[in-house]
Order: sequence, then structure tokens, then C-alpha cells
Amino acid sequence: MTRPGLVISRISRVLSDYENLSALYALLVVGGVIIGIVTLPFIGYDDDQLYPKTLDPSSSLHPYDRGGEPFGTTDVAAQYPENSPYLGYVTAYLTPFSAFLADSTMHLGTTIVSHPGGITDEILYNTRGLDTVVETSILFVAFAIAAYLFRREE
Amino acid sequence: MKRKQSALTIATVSGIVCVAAAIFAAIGYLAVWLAEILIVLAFPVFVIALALWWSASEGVADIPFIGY
Amino acid sequence: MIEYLIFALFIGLLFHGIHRKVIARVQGRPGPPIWQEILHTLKFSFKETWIPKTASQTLFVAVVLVAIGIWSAALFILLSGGSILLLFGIYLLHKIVEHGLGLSSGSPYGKFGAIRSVISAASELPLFATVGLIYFFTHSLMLSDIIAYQQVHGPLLIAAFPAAIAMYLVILSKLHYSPFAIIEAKEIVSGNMTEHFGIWRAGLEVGYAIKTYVLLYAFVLIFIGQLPLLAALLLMLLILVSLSFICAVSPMLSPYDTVTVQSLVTGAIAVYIIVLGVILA
Amino acid sequence: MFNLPVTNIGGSELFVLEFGDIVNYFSVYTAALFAFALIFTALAIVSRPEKMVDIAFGGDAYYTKEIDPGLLRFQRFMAIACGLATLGAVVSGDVFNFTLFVSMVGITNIGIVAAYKNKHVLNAAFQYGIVAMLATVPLFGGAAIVLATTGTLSLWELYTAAVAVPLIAKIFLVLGVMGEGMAPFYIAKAEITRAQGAPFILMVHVSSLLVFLRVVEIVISM
Repeated sequence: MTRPGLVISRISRVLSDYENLSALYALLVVGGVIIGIVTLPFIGYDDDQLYPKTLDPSSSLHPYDRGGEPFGTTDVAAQYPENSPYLGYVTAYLTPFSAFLADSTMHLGTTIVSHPGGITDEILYNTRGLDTVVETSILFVAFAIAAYLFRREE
Repeated sequence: MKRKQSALTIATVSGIVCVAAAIFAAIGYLAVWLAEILIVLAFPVFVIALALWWSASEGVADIPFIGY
Repeated sequence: MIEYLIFALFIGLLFHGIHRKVIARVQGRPGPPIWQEILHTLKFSFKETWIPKTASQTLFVAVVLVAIGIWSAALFILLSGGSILLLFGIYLLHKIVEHGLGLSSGSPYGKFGAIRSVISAASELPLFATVGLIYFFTHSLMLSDIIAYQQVHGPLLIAAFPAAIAMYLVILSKLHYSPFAIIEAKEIVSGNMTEHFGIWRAGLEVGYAIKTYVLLYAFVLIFIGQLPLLAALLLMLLILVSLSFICAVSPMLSPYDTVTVQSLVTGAIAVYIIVLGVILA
Repeated sequence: MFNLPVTNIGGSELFVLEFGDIVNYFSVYTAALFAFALIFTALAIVSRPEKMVDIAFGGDAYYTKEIDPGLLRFQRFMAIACGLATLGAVVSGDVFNFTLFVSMVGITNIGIVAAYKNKHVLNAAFQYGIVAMLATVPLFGGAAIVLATTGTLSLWELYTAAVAVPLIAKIFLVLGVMGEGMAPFYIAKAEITRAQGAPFILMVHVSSLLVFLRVVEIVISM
């Protein structure tokens, strides 16, 4: 396989084969990881985490607790509490449209109907609404691709 | 003929937008960034519409001989 | 504002003409007159034009408009002392324009040009290195701050010499007839511009002329500083002539070799930045 | 209420869009990227694909390829999803949110070409898919390190001089975006481009370049 040529054209030959792509990428990541390992001792961790890390059975954020105070205020650490006026409620975050729905009718505007990520939102955390929308969108897109590929012969 | 007319209209309007934005910005009537955005939007349209106008034929087009 | 845009357009076209003339003289040919590209653009704009039946019509026209629009915007960024990161962004957008030009027509030659334009995306890497190194020195990417920095500390051309080389390489990559211009190589007719004839080509020439002006002017502003317009133009002309010499004497590289050369230069500058960071820190 | 701490990189702050803890911002830079993404998404919505011409070598014969309407619809859907993900990524004011959008860009890019029936294109897409999958590790790893070391994911906090982000987090973020969008090494992407459907294939390229531009801004500002 080794044809004669300058160093540059030899490198080019490796680069031009897309079979080598993942190896090339792996090489870059390994380089990054090595830098990471070298700098690891210098990294300090922040104790004041955004979300509580330990499970507190008395907290209503406790994922396995189905009792408790469902609509009570919970101690969620929010980056911008002023953006989430209902902090601690399941409807802590609403898109502007669903906030409008929630204000104008009694039947709409809970997290579940406000956006596809509603249920995940409720289970996960109360302050980061857009994340759950994107997470479920990713799942949705992946399902859409798989479904299309599976059914296109019909 | 109709297309020539509309190309001329578009070229004139976008040309006027460009010049007016520049003049208004120069005399402080319009924010500079707004004038810049207006020119960026209008200038490409002006170039293409102007060329469309003067390249549009006035008579009946003849069919080009392609060779096949 | 609009007058400056028109000025940049004609100077850019004139630069293209000078570029061709210098290449011709270096190669021992008489060459076209230097205003040839201006006539060229006018000629194209008078030609009868239509959109190929196989083309994706909206895209076919839209990329031409985008090409003119982004480089006009780039010129205004230079004039108002905006962020060079945004300039970098527009340069990358230009890549998408080249790409869209080739893909939209449906012509196999255009397609080859577009695929080569994707391959040659590595030509953006040196620009990234330039931005990184400049930020290292000035701690700001606003052009106005960079100019102010140079008034105090002298031209960045000396302090950040590798960055200047990288940007020089970037400008070289985008010139006609350059060793890196694989997307418009003659073995694929005119590459991605093959199907854009008549007024579409005239529109592209307008965009490209402003592009040449902007890139050269940005080089002068970033690495030498604010100069009177005539001095800046003279300097731009000198840079262009040096580029023309390179274009005249070097053959076109094979597509993947351009990627390798540009990546190696970027790698070298990245190492330079890290070493500099370690020494100064 | 919000003041962008760094204005000498992407220009001044124009507009803030709050989504609970995620505060998206439009500076001159991100607004420009947003506008670019919007233009090309609109193009993907309105334009029809080109009819690719193939030449039979050794003769004058040429023919155009058929367009499968079902495939066209699906590609357009994926291109629009890709555009929306790009729109989200370029204005996001939160590292984790940004990485989520970037990984969505990666998935939709695969979706755009996945249904194309050409062995060569699919092989390239497969290799690209592997890299995009691998890239989620450094991508989310980078965001995780940012959170662990600084205690916040908000770019508004991270841009302030008081918060120091470790080098490795920055390297991981860039590596992750490079893998998802394939920004510098385009070998697989160049082969993918041989597929038909210019406005949609173009979106693959637009999205990767724009998220790369965004991550450059984030990494330099942090």
C-alpha cells in the first residue's frame, strides 16, 4: 500500500479515506484526554452544586417519594429564581404560550400539556424547562428516522 | 416586456433604499446599524434586478441552438 | 456607506484584473488589461440568462444574493470596527455559498466543485488559529480594540507573525488561480460556478470582488493598523502582488494535499500558542 | 436585569430570551448566526431539490435522476429539524442546553442522508454516525466538568472573570462539537454531499459550521 510520495501526500492519503475517520477522531480525543489527565490534579471542584446531589427522603424532590406535599414549595436551587415565579411547583417553568394558556383557562397549562417534555420535566427538575424540550426532541427525531427507515418499503 | 418592467421597478426601489439609507445615516436621521442592515438586504437585490433589467430582451426570444 | 461599497466593488474588480496581469507577466504572457474583470462583469450582466431546468431554482438564485449580501455585511463590519469573530463567521458562510452554488445546479461538474468545497473546508482552520493568537495578545476581538492595541504596542505583524502567515494563507486559498483553488479547477470546467452564467455570474463577480477587498483590507487593519485610505490601498496592492507571484509559480495542489497543508499550518500555530502560553504564564 | 459580562468578543447584547434557568441571549454575533441559520432553514423549506444529472461516460448520453416524493418530504422534515436545532444552539445561554442542541444537530444530519439509497453515501454516513455517537462523550463530558468545577452551567456566570473554567472542559467541548458537526475533517461529509437534494444536504453543512462558530465564541469567552 505504501506508494512513494512526499510526506504531505502520504498524510493526505490517510486523511482521504473515510474508513480512517473514527480512528482519526479517537486520536484527537485521546490527545484531549491526556491533557485532561495531566491537568487533573489542578482542577478544584465546586461544592455548591446547582442541584442537590444527595437523596433527601424528606424532600419532595425525592424521586421515589410519591407522597409528600405535591404543590408545596421545595428547595430547588435555581440559577435565576426570578425567572421561575412558581419555583418548586410542577408548573415552575412554562413557555410563554403555555403560560398564556394556564392563565386563561382552568383546564390547560399544567406541565404535561404545556410541551412534550412535560412529564420528564416533572420527574427530573423544575427549573430547566428548555432542556427537557430538547431532550425529548432528540428522542423524537431518532424515532422518526428509525420509523421512516423501517417503513419506507411499504 | 412585463418582466423587464418589473425588474426595473425592483431595481429602482432597492436602489432608492440603498441611497436613502446611506444619506439618512450620514445626516444622523437613521441609526448606522439599521442603515447597514438595510443596505446589506437591498444591495444584492439591486445588483441582480439591475442586471435582469438591462439583459432582458425586448423582442421575442429565439430558441438557442444547443448542438444536440 | 453605499458609495464605499461601490468603491470597494470596483477596487476589488480592479485587483482581480491586476492579479491576472501579474500572473500573466510572471509567466511571460502579455495578459489582459487590468480593467478586464470590470468589463467581464459588465459583459456577463448584459448576457441573456435563464435558470437551468435541472436546478433547485430558489437555491440557485438565493446563493448569489447571499454571496453579495454577506460580503457587503463584512465590509460594514470592517468599517464599524466590529468583531473579527463575525468576520470569521462570514468567511465560513462563504464556504456554504460555494457549496450551494455547486449543489443547486444539478450539473455533475458543479457537484464535483461542491464536493471539493466541502473537502477544502480545512482552509478555515488557519483563520481560527489567527483569531486565537490575536485574542491571546489583545484580549479582545473587536476590530476597534485591535487597532487601538496596535497604536500602543506597534503592529501585530511583528508580535503575532505566525497569525499573519495563517491569514495570508487564508487569503491565498480564496484567490483565483491559487494552488488551493481546487473548487474552480479547470479539469472540472469551472467547478461550482459552471452553471452560474450570465447575470448570476455577474452577481457572483460582484460578491467576490467585495470579498477580495474585504480580506485584503482586513489583513491590513488587523496586522498593521489604521492607515490613510491611499496608504492602505497601496499596501493591499503590495500584498496582492505577492500573492499573485505565488499563484503564478505554483501548480494547483491535489484536493487532499490542500487539506493537509492547511491543517499542518494550523497545527503548527496551535503548538505556538500553547508554547507561548506556557512561557508567558 | 441581565448584563452580558463579555462584550469585546461577540459584540454588545441586544436581546434576552428567558426560559426559566436557561437565559438565551442575542449579542451581535449570536444574532448574526441566528439570522444565517434562519435564512438557510427558510431556503430548505421553500426550495425544491435539484434534478441531478448523470453523464454516461464515453458518449453524449445524460439523464436526470428521479426524485422520490416520500424521500423528499422526509429529507425536508429532517432539514427543518436540523435548522431548528441550529437556531437553538447558536443563541443558547447555557452549556448543557447548547450540548443538547448540538447532539440534536448530529442526529438530524444523519437523518437527512440516512434514507438515501446509495451504498457509497450510506457507508460515509455510517462512519459519520459512529463519530457523532462517539463525540457525545467529550461533548457532555465537557459540560459535566464545567458544572463540577464551577457549580453553574449558565454562560452568563461562566463569562465573568471570577469563574475559571478548566482547560480540559474547553478542549472536550470543542472536540465534541467537532465530532458532532465534523467541522474540520470533512472526508465523510464530502462523500455524503454526493447525495441528491441540494437545499437539505446544504443544511448539514450550515448547521455544522454554525455550531462550530458558536463553540469558538463560547470557548474564547469562558
